[in-house]
Amino acid sequence: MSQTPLKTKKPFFLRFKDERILLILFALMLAFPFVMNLITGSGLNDGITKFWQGQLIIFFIMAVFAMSYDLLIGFGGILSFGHAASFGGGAYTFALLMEHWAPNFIGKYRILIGSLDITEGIVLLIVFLAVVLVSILIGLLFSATSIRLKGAYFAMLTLALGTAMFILVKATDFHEWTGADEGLHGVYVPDWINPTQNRLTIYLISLVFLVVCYLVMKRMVNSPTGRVIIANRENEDRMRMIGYNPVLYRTIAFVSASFFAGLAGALYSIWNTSATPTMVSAVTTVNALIMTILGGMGTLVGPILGAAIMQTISQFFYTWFGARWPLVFGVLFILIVMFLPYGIIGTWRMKRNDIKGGWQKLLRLLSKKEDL
Amino acid sequence: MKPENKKRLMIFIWSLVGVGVVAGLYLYAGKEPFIRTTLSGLTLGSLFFMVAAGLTLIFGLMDVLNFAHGAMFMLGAYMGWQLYTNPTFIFGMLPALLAFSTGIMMTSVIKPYLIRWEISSKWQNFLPKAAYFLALVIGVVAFWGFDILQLANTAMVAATTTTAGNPLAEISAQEPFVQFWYRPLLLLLSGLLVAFASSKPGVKTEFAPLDEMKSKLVLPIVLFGLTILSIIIRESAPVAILLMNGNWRFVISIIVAIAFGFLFGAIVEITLIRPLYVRSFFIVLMTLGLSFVIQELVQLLWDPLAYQMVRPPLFAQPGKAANLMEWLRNGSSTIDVFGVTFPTYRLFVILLGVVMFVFITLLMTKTRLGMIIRAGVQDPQMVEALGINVKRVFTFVFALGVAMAALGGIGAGPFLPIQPAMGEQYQMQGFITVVIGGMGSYVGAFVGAFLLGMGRAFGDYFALKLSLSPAIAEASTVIIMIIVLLIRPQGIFGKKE
Amino acid sequence: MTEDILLEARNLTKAFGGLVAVDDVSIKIRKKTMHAIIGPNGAGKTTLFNLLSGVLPPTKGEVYYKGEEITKLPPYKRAHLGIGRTFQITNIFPNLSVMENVRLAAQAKGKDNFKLLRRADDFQQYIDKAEEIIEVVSLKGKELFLARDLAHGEKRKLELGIMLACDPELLLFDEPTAGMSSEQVPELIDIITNIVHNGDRTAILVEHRMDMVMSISDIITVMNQGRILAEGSPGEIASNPQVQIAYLGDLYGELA
Amino acid sequence: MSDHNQNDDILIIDNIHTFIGQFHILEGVSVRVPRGSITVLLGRNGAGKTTTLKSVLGLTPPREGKVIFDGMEIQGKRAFNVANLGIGYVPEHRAIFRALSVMENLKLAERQKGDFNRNADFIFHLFPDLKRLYKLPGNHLSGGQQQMLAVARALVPDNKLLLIDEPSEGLAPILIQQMMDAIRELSQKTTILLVEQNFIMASQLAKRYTIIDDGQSVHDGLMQDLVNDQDLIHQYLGASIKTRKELEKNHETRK
Repeated sequence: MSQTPLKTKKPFFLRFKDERILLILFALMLAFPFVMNLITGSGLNDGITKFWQGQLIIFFIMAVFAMSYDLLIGFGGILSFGHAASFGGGAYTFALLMEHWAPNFIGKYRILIGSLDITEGIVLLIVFLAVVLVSILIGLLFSATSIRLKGAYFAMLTLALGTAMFILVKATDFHEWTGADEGLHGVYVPDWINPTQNRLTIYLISLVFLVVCYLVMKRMVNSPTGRVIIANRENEDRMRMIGYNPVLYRTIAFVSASFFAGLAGALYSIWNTSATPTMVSAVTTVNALIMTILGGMGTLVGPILGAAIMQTISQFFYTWFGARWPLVFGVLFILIVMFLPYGIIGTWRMKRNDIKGGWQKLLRLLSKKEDL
Repeated sequence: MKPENKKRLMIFIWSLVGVGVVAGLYLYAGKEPFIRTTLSGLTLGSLFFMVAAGLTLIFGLMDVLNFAHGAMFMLGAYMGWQLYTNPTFIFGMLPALLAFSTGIMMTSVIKPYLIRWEISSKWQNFLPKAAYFLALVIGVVAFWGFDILQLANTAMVAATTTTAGNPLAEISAQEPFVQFWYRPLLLLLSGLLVAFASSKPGVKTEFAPLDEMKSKLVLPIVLFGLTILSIIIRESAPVAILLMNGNWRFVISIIVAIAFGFLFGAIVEITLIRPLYVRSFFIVLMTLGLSFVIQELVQLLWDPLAYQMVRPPLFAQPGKAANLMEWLRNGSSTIDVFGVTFPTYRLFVILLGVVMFVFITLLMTKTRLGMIIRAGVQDPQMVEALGINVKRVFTFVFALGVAMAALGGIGAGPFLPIQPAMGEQYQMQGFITVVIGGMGSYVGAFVGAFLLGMGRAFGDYFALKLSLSPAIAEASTVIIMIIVLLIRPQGIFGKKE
Repeated sequence: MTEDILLEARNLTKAFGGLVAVDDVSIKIRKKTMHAIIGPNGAGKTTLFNLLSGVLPPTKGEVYYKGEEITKLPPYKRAHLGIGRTFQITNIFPNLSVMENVRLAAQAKGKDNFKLLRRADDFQQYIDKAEEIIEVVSLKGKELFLARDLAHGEKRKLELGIMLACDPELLLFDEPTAGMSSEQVPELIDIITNIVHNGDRTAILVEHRMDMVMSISDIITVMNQGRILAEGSPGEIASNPQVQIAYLGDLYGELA
Repeated sequence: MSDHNQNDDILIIDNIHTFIGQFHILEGVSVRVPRGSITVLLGRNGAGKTTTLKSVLGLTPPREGKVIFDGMEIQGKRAFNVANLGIGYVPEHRAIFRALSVMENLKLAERQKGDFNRNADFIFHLFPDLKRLYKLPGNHLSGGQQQMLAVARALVPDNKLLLIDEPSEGLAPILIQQMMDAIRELSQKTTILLVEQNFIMASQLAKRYTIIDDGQSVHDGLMQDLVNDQDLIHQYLGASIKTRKELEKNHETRK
């Protein structure tokens, strides 16, 4: 999966050509609630339309989380079992601030521009800044451990650090703050983005969030820095000899992955107005891992597809196989690991040249330019 | 000689620190709490070791992080518990399993003849695939209409309703022989087909000498005999076992758990792990998926409930024994250790861990197999070049590791709730143990396990005393790990790369 | 005279456990020379190389570059100073394209390594430089191949290209022709001499092909069992009986 | 190839091609090893000598070509099967098992119980040092002792053929002499295929040679012919190596 450098700079509009499928998908997703509304007749904010918006919101957010994990594992070549710490860290930062700080602040102060009350906006902004800060710190913490440790030891330490985070949020000592085992529920969220009252808003926000994150990550992967991170994955010793400091670039990979994961966590926290210990647990990391593997490591579209598959499977397998659906899913996962190790997108991309070649041959045959 | 001296100095300093910490704890906590906490630390350490031993062995030789180890620990507990409470399920499934293995074990017998078969490469490709497919179909047909869930239910019912009075109260009927007879036959056939496929008929580059046929026939014949036996005793054996003295029943449970773990490990290694050695990262993912599957399968068979296994009579009598002799005579549930009342079963768990350590040490240092394993850790290629089938050694080590996890499971059975997630926590602790001790070192795993057990126990003690949450105790193991890794990134007994 | 010296090692020693691979070696590399290090297998050439390029820390001794001590500098900082090296085992980025392999090296010394949100392809100067170098190492037309799909000889050329893109002043070649067939060697020799002489660069070369060493190097250092056995011009070395014996095997005593 | 009878060859390597990963390492190597003598593979670093030995053993199985040992095709078979046919292997860099004691290293090489006891006298006769070091762990041995152990390990079972890879590498002169004597004595008992860079050692030991260059066997014949063939030596074994006689002459004049 190499990034082939293109010498000629493409005109702006042509750049969208590569992304046309995604553009179409984006448009479809944008239109989805309205179309559903037309077809089913139920209101935008209730019934089946609302339900499916909810499903898609989870998908959008988890896709960003999975992509951020892929940034680490697929592009950076760093196997971390503690990525949920960033996701949960973002969620808890958001929930804690919104629960314990924001209502007080909003109760006491009003910030007006003219007659426009932007207090809630400012509060959200500050909270999100805090989320970003916390997730960057978590990324730094994890990358600091990678300086001394290698391979399986490093993977295990990330697992342990993740667990430490999990234990921390579960600790009863901070019950009044974090809600310990139950987590924080019914977190205060401004009305205009409240998922029960204004689902469409949060739907659109998550959709835009996904698209923006995808574009930014794609750009990052193709940026000078991103290229260095990828090369770092390939051959760290050689990078050192060329004149790059691998530790620095590993840190950048960690911090940026953590940054996106933290944002996704915070958004998830808005979506279900809660932050629970499960979001920090290893299960969440494993979910991201599974999504990435399913779709294909080292591609950004892969994790999105993986998230979509996971979301669909968890919806339909339940109705098909009952409560024991993960059994079927587990078998499926093992089969994919055994027979499609590069994931769906990865395998497809590897074969794509063959497919292309096949098509060209077919066309040649049809146009009778070649006698075969 | 300078590094030697430095090493000795370090060991001396660390022993001093260790003694200091122990003395400090003793003075701080007082005699009785200290002994009590130490004993629970030992119990935990023993459990951690039983999980970590297999993990470290597997990692050392094969570089495989087995994320399904906790699930295998749990399976061991379930199997032992099954046999102990109501073995109907185990004996009901046994003929099928044995018949299938008999078929597979015929591989080495038929292989020398099959590879000499003159067939075109097209058939060489096609025949194994067809055989595998046919084996699958026959396997499905063999189980068609076989109510496994009902069979599994028997133990569940027994666990929830039977009282000590009548162990046979819930023994339930199995499928009558007239309905059952053809199932083992079909499975034998299915196994034979797998053997046919895996011996690669007609492939000339395969190698199998024609001599030594006698020794190759032993295993299939024994297995076949066992199959017949298992069909005959299918209905009577559960009754016999349930009427047995509880202590002996427990011993048999342990043996069954070990045997099951070994067999299961071997099957997993051969079918799932072996094809992935070239892409080792995917083994981690595969074992993750496997742990998923195992847990769900167990929940399917025995519902997502927690069961309490009855303690064997040797540990069940209420009352406190003053010394070991009295305990063995009366079967008391608790015993007096330096003035502290301590459950006897926990003492047994500690003993189990130590016995296991002794066993591994003997295996590794005194036997040829141990030699092969130690050599294989360094250079499997060279071991192969000496004429040793390294693949088979890998299978054996994996199976042994899983068997040890299963032994840990059944050992923990009588004092932990038996539930699908029971392995998860121990797997995590097992990983930490292995990392602390140094991956691949069983001595490290032993030391690390007891260090962690102590850390955990004293963490609990301090959490209680200082009225902190139990989370502090949970975190203590992680903290110990971080400290150890900061000082020695390769673990206590690990070797620098 | 001292300005003439580009790299200097003083009393370098490296021990692995009990084995002393490099034993108290002092060597001076003069500017704009092709300095070859030869010696039988296990003489410590590659270890010396690793000490000079910073891959391994020495047990004892110092390394000076342009008069400044660099003994403790990590390899990536040495690379910034202008020390580049190739590896005995082909050591490239297998899953990246040829272009990307070279482009990354060209980018290393630039100031754009931390631009996260710009397209790498927008930095034309690195692409231009990479193309230029690809031409020099005669890999033109293979820019978009994945590095792992190249033939062995081409991989060695790519390896040279990567090093060259770092714009080094001192080049360390570790057996550049290892594993190449005889027909391919002359081309590679041309490339190497071209790189060194046209760019006014200095080079240290470890090589087994004596004919190649004799024809292209200015100074030859012979190592045996971790020590320097002899140093001098190709002519001197060729007529040095000690060297002959070292190369043929140390059975001197028996012959006498 | 007419100078000896084909049926006398214990090992015939016939045009093998071996890949390691993407690398095409051997591009047609053919070697004949006549029974009961020493054959040496010559060639410069990275020419494919070690890979040839590994391909015989099945550690890097060849993709094309045939390997015939004692009349049986063995290409594609697993290494342990090949070894059990009676091939001993002494790898380069003395790959002894450092975690095992000298005794364990030797015992591990047993193919049948009692192999070691049967051959112990001969082994300790060749390498008396090992008897003294019997209980020491492998990582406490010096380089030369490790090399002796590596050779000794191949002598534990009764092998029909020994593959020995660079026994003189990194050894002090006195040890090289000792190793040479040992190998010469060994050749009385079994056939040996040797890889050796030390030309003098090779020329004194071997009866036949095969030169491998760039993954191809380019030349073979009797050692005594090669010693007198300046051009060939020059072409394949690196530059201005002079023959032993000239060296001796040089030495005389310096005296």
